[in-house]
Amino acid sequence: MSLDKVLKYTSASKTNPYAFDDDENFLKRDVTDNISHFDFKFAPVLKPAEFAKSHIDVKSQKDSLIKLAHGTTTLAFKFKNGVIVATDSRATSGNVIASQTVKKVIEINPYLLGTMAGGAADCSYWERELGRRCRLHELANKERISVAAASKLLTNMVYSYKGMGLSMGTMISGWDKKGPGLYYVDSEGQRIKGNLFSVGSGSTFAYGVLDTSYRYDMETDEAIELGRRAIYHATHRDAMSGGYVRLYHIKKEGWEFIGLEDVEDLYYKYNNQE
Amino acid sequence: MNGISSFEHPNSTVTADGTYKHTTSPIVTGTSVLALKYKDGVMLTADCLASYGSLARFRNVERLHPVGKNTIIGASGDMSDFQHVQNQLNGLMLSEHVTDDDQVLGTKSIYKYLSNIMYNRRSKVNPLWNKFIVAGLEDGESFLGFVDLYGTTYKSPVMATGFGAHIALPILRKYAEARCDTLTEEEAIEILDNCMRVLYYRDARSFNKIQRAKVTASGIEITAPYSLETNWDFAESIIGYGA
Amino acid sequence: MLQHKDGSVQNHQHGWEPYVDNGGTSLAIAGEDFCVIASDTRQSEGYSINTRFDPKIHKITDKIMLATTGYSADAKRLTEVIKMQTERYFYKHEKNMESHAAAQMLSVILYQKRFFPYYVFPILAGIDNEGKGCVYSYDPVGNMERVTFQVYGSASGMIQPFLDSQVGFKNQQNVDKTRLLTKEEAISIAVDSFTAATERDIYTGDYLEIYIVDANGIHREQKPLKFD
Amino acid sequence: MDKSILAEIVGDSNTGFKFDNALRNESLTSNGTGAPKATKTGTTIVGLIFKDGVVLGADTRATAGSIVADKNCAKIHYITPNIYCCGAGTAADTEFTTNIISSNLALHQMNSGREPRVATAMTFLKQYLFRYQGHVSAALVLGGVDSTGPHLYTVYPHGSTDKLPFVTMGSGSLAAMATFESKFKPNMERQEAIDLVQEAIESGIFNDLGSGSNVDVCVITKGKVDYLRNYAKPNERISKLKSYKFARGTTGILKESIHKFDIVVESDAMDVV
Amino acid sequence: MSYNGTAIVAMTGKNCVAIAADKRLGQQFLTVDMDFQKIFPITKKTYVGLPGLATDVQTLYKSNMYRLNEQRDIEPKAFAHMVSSTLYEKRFGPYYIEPIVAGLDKNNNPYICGMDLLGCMDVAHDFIVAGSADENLKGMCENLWEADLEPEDLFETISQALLNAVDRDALSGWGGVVHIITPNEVITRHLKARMD
Amino acid sequence: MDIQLGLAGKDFVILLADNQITNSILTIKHDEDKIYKLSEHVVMSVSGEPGDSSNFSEYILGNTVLYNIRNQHELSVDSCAKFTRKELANALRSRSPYQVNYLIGGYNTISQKPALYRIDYLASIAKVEFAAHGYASYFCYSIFDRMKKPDLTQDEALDILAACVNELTRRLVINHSSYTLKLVDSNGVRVINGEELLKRTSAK
Repeated sequence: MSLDKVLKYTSASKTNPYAFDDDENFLKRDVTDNISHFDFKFAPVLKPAEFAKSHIDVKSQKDSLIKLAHGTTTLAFKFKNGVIVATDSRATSGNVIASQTVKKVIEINPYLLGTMAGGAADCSYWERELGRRCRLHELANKERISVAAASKLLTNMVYSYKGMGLSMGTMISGWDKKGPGLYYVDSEGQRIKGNLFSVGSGSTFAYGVLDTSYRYDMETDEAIELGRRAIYHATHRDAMSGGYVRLYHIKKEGWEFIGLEDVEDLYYKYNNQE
Repeated sequence: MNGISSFEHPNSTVTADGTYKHTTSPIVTGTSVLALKYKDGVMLTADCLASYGSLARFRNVERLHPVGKNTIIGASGDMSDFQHVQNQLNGLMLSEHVTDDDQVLGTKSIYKYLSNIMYNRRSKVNPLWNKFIVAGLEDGESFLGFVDLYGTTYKSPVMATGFGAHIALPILRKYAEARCDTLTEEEAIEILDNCMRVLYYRDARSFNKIQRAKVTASGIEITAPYSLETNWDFAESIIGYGA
Repeated sequence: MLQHKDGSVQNHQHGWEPYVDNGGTSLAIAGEDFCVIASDTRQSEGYSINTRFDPKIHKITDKIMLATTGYSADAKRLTEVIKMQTERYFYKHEKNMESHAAAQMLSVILYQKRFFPYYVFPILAGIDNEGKGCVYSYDPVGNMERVTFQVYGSASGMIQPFLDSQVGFKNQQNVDKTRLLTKEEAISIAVDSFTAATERDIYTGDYLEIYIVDANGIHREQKPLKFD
Repeated sequence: MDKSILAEIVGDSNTGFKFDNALRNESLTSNGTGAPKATKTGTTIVGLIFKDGVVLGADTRATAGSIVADKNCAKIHYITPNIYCCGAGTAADTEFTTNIISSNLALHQMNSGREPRVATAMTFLKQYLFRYQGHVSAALVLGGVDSTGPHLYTVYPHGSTDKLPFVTMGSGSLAAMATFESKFKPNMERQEAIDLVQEAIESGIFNDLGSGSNVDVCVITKGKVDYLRNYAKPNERISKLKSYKFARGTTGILKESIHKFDIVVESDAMDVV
Repeated sequence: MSYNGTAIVAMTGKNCVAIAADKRLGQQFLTVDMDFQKIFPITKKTYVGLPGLATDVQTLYKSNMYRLNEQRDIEPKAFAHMVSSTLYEKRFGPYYIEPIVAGLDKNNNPYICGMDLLGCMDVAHDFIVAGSADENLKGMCENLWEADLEPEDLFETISQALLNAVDRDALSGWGGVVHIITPNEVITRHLKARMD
Repeated sequence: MDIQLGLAGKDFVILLADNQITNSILTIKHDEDKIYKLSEHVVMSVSGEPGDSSNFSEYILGNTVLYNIRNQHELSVDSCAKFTRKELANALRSRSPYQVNYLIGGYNTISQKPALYRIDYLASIAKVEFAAHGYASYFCYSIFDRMKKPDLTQDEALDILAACVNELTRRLVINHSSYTLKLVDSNGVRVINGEELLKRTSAK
């Protein structure tokens, strides 16, 4: 064995016991220190996107090894007194109800809300990151970020991962200088401004109820009841939605949490009324 | 996104879903390695064959490899990958020697090192196609650890790789696992020889030229290759397939 | 197979799968001021038992345990990463990481491997900074939720509805649904969950490890399950 | 082989398998609706020849995927009074295949007036299985004692057979074979043979996840069969720590109807075997 | 199993048996009907539950029933064997059904029997489960079931097993129905359940 | 993208179907009637594979009419539905299964009750209060659930259908310009002008 070989081995193994490790940086890095440092591990293959997509199922569509929690009905609409945001609380993985108590509204700051549809981890991770950036914006500019800018930040973040299999359909809503704001943002990189959106597997059912009764000049009580009804009817027909209806009302003073209601109770309440 | 291009590898072919075809099947392979703990330490055994498909290609291969003063690695699976690992380990031990700081790498450290090599290679989707048993004695305590091409690890008083995991392990579990503290060397040898005999009867890739190794307080001892007595008398009473 | 080196035979269409499932089941139940974490110790691959004793619950700090299931090598690496980070935190701040911080960190660690995930279903459990029992459950890429009970692994489908019934008091009239279990109840339910799951799930068995985390520290018990 | 005997084995064309759902199921599968999993035996089954006859053994676990479908099923099937057969593979196939062959042998016995030979049963089985080219997934250990002495065969799903002094089959066959290869010897005593079979089955039960629960043993000697169901129970369940009985009224009821019977004493209810 | 979604369970008690099912008819994740019959009476004291593909539920139920022209009640055991043979006949083009037979025989002894889709019978002394929620049901029953439950206790046990099992399965639920068969009467109860 | 809706009210049943026949990106016809009248009190709407739907429907139609002629007696809606299911189930097991979805509605003159059956291409049948097939079901079931009530009147039923059509126009990718509606009650089958329904939607 030649000397340079010996030396080579020495340098490789002495400094680091994880000598063949692409993970080594990951181990060295202090994640508590540096959350903003995006350094995602890709599968070390030629087409990491294909690898990720073939191994990970986010929509109960394929028999992949790794099934992520997903499935949802979420909605948000503007009306004369602000924005109503409502979600269900079920997470499904495959046919299994993984959780009945998911909080699908992310409180980005007191004036901004994000909703979760699609891959739960994708939404919560990126919206948490959005919260951090919104805070930074506030510190840098001495004023709150607008809904438009916040939603644009999120779009830009996820758009850079387009094609990698992220799954996110979210509504960023809030109140800024211009009044109530509502944007739909998804993992394809779309960002749409609008008055009324519903996202998720149960969204068509929610749309059915919403479109039938929605008026911009509703009273607050009416609007809240409409949001509640729309989610409730979606949970009733869509197997991937269920659990609790979670309701928020966004006003000039910021968002207000209206409540959490079990759809089982709602079913028996509504059906006994008739 | 820069992750995509940085992993290109000159000799690889790529499959439909984007995974590389590195060693997607082993070429020259060794079959079972068996190991158990006994009263005085640990004992391993393996045969001396490296097969090339169904061809008994190399019949004088040593698959029990000493590392340092009180550790032995037994390897099954792809032999070239094993030789690569041997090389790595030799390098590691050499660097330890060169450092000359009176520290000696013990069995557990070597096991951890090997486990990390295996897991990290699987994480590159370019596995070393082996199953290893790391055996040794450290601070008077005997040690047996397993690691495979997935980086899966476990410790157990008895273990076996390859075909032995199906045929020898039941015997080891029944006759050695519960009483490895009291097992004498003679008993240990008898159990392992019996297992190797059964494997020779039933594993088509096995060979009746085996080695046995032990690690005790007095160090490593690896026997010269030897053969077991076998009995094929019953074959004479069999006529046809019963048809 | 032999002709593989010159590339002429294509018998491995899908390449090599870098994942295996090593089976087993883990659960955690949070109580008022304690947490019960239990797991079987079988490690298997296919129809073979690798070993009857490979613990899946790991101590992270004096108050937090990590229970895992799925791919054992990933689980062990994940545990190492978390331990390393919590220790680093300890030396930096001269105090142990609190459970909610560790929980959020675990979520981030998992998500950093979003495109090449750890095939692990982790449960982080212990006592929070107020001394209350806490359980955090995750999917493999870091979706996190704080719950009062969770089970993951090969027998999760069997045990989860049982916990819903006995810990969550679901679908029962005339009971106090907010009642929290006593320590003894929680332990019996955990044990019964596993003896029942062992009957029906082939990947769960051998030994049951139970950890009880409370103000007095971490207490461990071990019971035999069935070996078949 | 004589045509009429073949017909006797597999029945005439009106009574065989029906394939009319096959096309539909194929299209369902392509739509993503897979079939439910059939119960498999997983299984360790063994047999050996001893001084006076044959001992057969089996575990009692049936699985559907990774779930135990039946904890105490019987895998040693009756063929004729002097022949029994252990089955591994798809549970329904082992059950019905042995049943059909048992019936055919009964007919054969009536036709020929002689006690069926084990070789005849083996031939019936292999010809039946060969016809279905392995699609009837039954792997069998056939043992019995006839006028020519004890015989032991294995029959593979494709219809090939083997005749040996000791055999094992199923997912636990290697574990069981390890026991046989290290401890079998010719002309064992009865108890010795039973003990060895028990050890082989337990080897499968404890080392192969497809096998489990209890040990069934069947000892066939000249003119006598001892079917020792649950000969050993090495896996008794630990008793529950708590009772999970619910108080009455726990479950919410929306509506109830009660259908009361006029109590009639049935005199000629069907007798079923 | 998973196309339409279903959960059926049968349990034995002291001189009684119970059989329970959910009420959903779905098209994968869309719920189409919440009053779909999955349990059918065969005789006074024998019921059959047909979990599986809805079209096969309806086809199989009919094709079996037409054969019962014997002018007397069939015993549950004989009936189970008949169903089993019917299924095995279609070994190579099976019905996607895993039937459960539950009943009291002529001596009022409980009899329950499950089958796989090929007709392999599983006669149990405790409980039988099938459907898209079968794993959940197995776990529930394995813990909840105990020997010699009185009809009213059996009702609570089987109902709780069913309700909690379907609450973890996206594809079954939307109500439940329980039949408790005793020597003198059959009690049928529709359960209050989650409707999401 | 076929649309098929059905509603059973207090003493009547209404079926609604679109009028469009398409081939790839092309619309071949705008005014096709997809609701067959099986007898004086039974109607059946169909969607599915183009050739299959007309062939199999005509087979059903022919047989029910033949029954009516032979027996001088109408086949009831319940019998029609079960007959259709059986034929579809049998066809499913043949070499050429039909890919068709049905709604069969009618008024049973003996029991004096309306009935609505939903049969899908796998031949699963369910007797329901309201039904939809295809993509429309994802939008309309919640509207049915929301607006249904016991003893629905004809006017209320038309309001519900108007809401459904409104929603489909707003949200479904394909826009249908016209619809066929057929109402069955004790007086027999009556065609409701589709324009009338569209007027209701615009009035809202």
